[in-house]
Amino acid sequence: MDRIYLDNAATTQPAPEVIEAMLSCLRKTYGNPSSLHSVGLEARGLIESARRKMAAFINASPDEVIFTGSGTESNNTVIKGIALSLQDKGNHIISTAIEHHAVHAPLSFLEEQGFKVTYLPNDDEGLVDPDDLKKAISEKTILVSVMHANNEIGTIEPIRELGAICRERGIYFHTDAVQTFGHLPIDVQEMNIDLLSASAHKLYGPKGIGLLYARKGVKIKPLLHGGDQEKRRRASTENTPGIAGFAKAVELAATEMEREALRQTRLRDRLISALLELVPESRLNGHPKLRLPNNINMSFAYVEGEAMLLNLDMQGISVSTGSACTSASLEPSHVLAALGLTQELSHGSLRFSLSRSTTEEEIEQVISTLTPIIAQLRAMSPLYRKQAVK
Amino acid sequence: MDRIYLDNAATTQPAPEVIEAMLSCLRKTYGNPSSLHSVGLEARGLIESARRKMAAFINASPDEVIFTGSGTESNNTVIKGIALSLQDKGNHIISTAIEHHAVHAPLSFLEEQGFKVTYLPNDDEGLVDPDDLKKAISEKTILVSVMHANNEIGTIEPIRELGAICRERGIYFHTDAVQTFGHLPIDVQEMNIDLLSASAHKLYGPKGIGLLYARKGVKIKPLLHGGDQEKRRRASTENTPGIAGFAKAVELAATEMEREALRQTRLRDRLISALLELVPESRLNGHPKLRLPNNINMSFAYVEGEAMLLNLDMQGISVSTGSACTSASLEPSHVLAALGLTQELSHGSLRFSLSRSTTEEEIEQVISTLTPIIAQLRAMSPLYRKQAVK
Amino acid sequence: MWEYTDKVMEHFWNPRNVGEVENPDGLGEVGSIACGDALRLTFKVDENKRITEAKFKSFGCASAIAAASALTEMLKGLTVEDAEKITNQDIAASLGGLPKQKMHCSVLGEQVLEKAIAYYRGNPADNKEEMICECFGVTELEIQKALKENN
Ligand SMILES: Cc1ncc(COP(=O)(O)O)c(C=O)c1O
Ligand SMILES: Cc1ncc(COP(=O)(O)O)c(C=O)c1O
Ligand code: FES
Ligand code: FES
Repeated sequence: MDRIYLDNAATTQPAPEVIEAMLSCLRKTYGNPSSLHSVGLEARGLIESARRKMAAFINASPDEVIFTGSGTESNNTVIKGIALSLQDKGNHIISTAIEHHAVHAPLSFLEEQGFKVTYLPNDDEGLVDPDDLKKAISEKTILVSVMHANNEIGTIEPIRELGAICRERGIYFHTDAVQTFGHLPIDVQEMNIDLLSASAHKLYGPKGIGLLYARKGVKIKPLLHGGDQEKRRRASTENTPGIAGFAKAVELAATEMEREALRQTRLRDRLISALLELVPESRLNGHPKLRLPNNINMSFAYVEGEAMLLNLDMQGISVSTGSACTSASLEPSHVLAALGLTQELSHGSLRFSLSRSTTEEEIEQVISTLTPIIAQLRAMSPLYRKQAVK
Repeated sequence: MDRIYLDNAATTQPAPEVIEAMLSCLRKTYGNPSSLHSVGLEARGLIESARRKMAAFINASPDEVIFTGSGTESNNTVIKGIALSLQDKGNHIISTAIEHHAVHAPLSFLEEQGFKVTYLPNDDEGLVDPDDLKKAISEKTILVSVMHANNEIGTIEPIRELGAICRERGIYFHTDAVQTFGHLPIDVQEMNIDLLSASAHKLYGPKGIGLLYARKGVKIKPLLHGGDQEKRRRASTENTPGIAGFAKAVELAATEMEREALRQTRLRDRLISALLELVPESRLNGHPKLRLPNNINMSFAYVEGEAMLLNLDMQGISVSTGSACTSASLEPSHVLAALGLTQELSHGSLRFSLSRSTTEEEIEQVISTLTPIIAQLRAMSPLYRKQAVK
Repeated sequence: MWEYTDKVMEHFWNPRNVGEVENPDGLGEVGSIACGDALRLTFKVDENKRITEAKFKSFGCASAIAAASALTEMLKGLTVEDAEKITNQDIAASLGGLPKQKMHCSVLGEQVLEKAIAYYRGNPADNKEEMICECFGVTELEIQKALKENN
């Protein structure tokens, strides 16, 4: 049996076309894009054509697209770069409780340096309220950063409204679109986005290449200082094979994104309703509708995430969990906590994230494999017994 | 005729074995190394085995090896990370006049923030004097950064002596080894190195992957804040294919480095002596002996670098120049200036950098191609004519 | 992420002695709110004060399950006095070691054993029934102590 890979929110398998594009670049377009000779010019050409593709994909202009080394680097560049360039204007940043660590960690770093951060709350399905943003904005606010969709629970935030509020107040608006880029349509003009982060490996592209969109005129200091690459906004010899792969991934997304969103939504909803029906005391985490097409996050009371994960893995199914036991810090998911889940339910959570290759058969296989695993683990759980006798 | 690529100091063509290793990783080891299931564990295994290889190669322990996104990122991490973690101890950093922009630019950034930087001078062959370092050290010195070998002129600095001075004074010593890693033997213990930067694409590895060696106990704040990767010293989903390619490049280097250094030194010296002999008013820049095996940097009076470069390119030979005309900033090379070269000679400089695939025939081809080009350009040069009638 | 030994995984896949001993002589429960795991141990003792039967229930990760499973195997045939000497390091060692961050899962085993023995000796007050809601599990200090001992 082939492995059923349902951890695509963590990372995807590069598409064959992406690998092909990288291979061709590694073999033929090996020059340094800063070199003046024809080998260098070819590499330069590859990058600029990729940049145009990226720009068109989100309705930006090529000048506004900066290639980085990861989604994390894009987020760090925005958060620290804006803080540094606008510190004379103010020291207040607004974000949310459910951002990825790649936003929270640089924000904590800034807090150590004396910046103030307001973390907007969310409702129990993970939605941020634009009215809360309005209230949080002060004279000193220099940046608002709200993710497009959450990586754990899949909830899609009202970016356009949030962006409009910032635009009106003249405050830069950043969105971490790492989970949506290539999966949901993005139009930076229409959605009032000033800064946006993306990472190729979440859309069947290679790892180690990210994108930062920065609207023309946005003042931002670079994070990597050095050579003149990326118009001095990001030094380092450009990762041409990575860029070639990223561009190919975007090309694929442009043609199949819409179709895939519909298809995966159907599979997603089938998995959710089957598990809710078959497993007593289970619940869906996140919003039922305003949700990434490929994200299912559920909690199963009385069982522990890691135990379910390893049992599924044994049977050839890869998923992830919000359980503390699986994180290096042993802290339970801050996102599930922000939904108001008890520690116990948060410990019993699993995330299934689908891909362009996920099939109906695979979904059925997951349903029939997971149900007995949960029953068996519950039989072993001291919590379940108590609950049962109550 | 095949193209003769002599710009390997800018970047190298990935070795076929490197491409193979990346390909296999892209196809099979696609998991996120932080994932707990077996797809993730496989990726984790790949990274840790690569890390052990890197560590063994420079006589470090695996824990001391951090993967980054580029040589530039490694340098930025060291310079800003040490500054941040030791700012209470002092605000003085020592470096040299001939470092790469990836060292100078973060240093300038720190100078804007109030740090003081001393740039050690060098002799007219590019060598830094350890006595100058001794004199420059003060109570407030927290970091010394001197490159292992210079990327333009190839001069190899006395790292072991410089490191010993720092070790004795209890000051962290960093070396930018981007040009030497995989080309010259490096032993971080014996050479008294606390921190070291390298970049895979300079040794037939892929672009977009770098290495930072940080001796155990060295206090350094991360540049990329986010997830728990690289023991919290560098957040971002790991670039597994890049790491796989880098590891393969190091494996190759370990077997062929010594042999190649001898072979390329022979080719290098042939090219130097032939051009010195055949082209009047030409000179070698940098040290004649303490020099990268693959680096030739020469100035040809009365002609302009870009013109030579384009003529060579036309005839299938890729080289680079220190000429202002070829840099985005139009500033002449700061390295050639630091050797005391006149602007004019600096404008007439070319750099040839050899590789494992460079052949004797290619070198002869360069000699016979370049000589008439220079003659022809000189015939066109107002400076030359003047000189001639004098 | 974790490097589990084969022994850990073997116990995880085939946990021994899952369940509860009827009319137990020893009974203990611990729960660590910090990482959400809970463990219940019951055992039976014969006239020679030898443990004849030990069973566990666990809500926890693979290490927690494996540690509990290994503990129940170790207990069988021991006198209560000997059982008392078992430390979390003994449990971890019997599994061929645990990842550093997971050592506390074996601490749970040591803790639950202490409680079960206390119960056996007539101090059932040590066992509050409402675990999880009342955090009387492994403290940070104990975990740190265990980590130090294991370095
Ligand atoms: C929402 C979100 N932001 C940022 C990141 C970081 O991206 P990368 O690991 O490519 O740096 C991720 C994924 O890891 C993510 O899901
Ligand atoms: C000496 C030196 N340091 C740093 C770098 C920067 O490396 P990268 O372009 O991989 O960031 C280079 C090459 O570009 C170099 O030659
Ligand atoms: S039970 Fe939580 S880490 Fe072991
Ligand atoms: S002569 Fe044109 S830039 Fe120097």
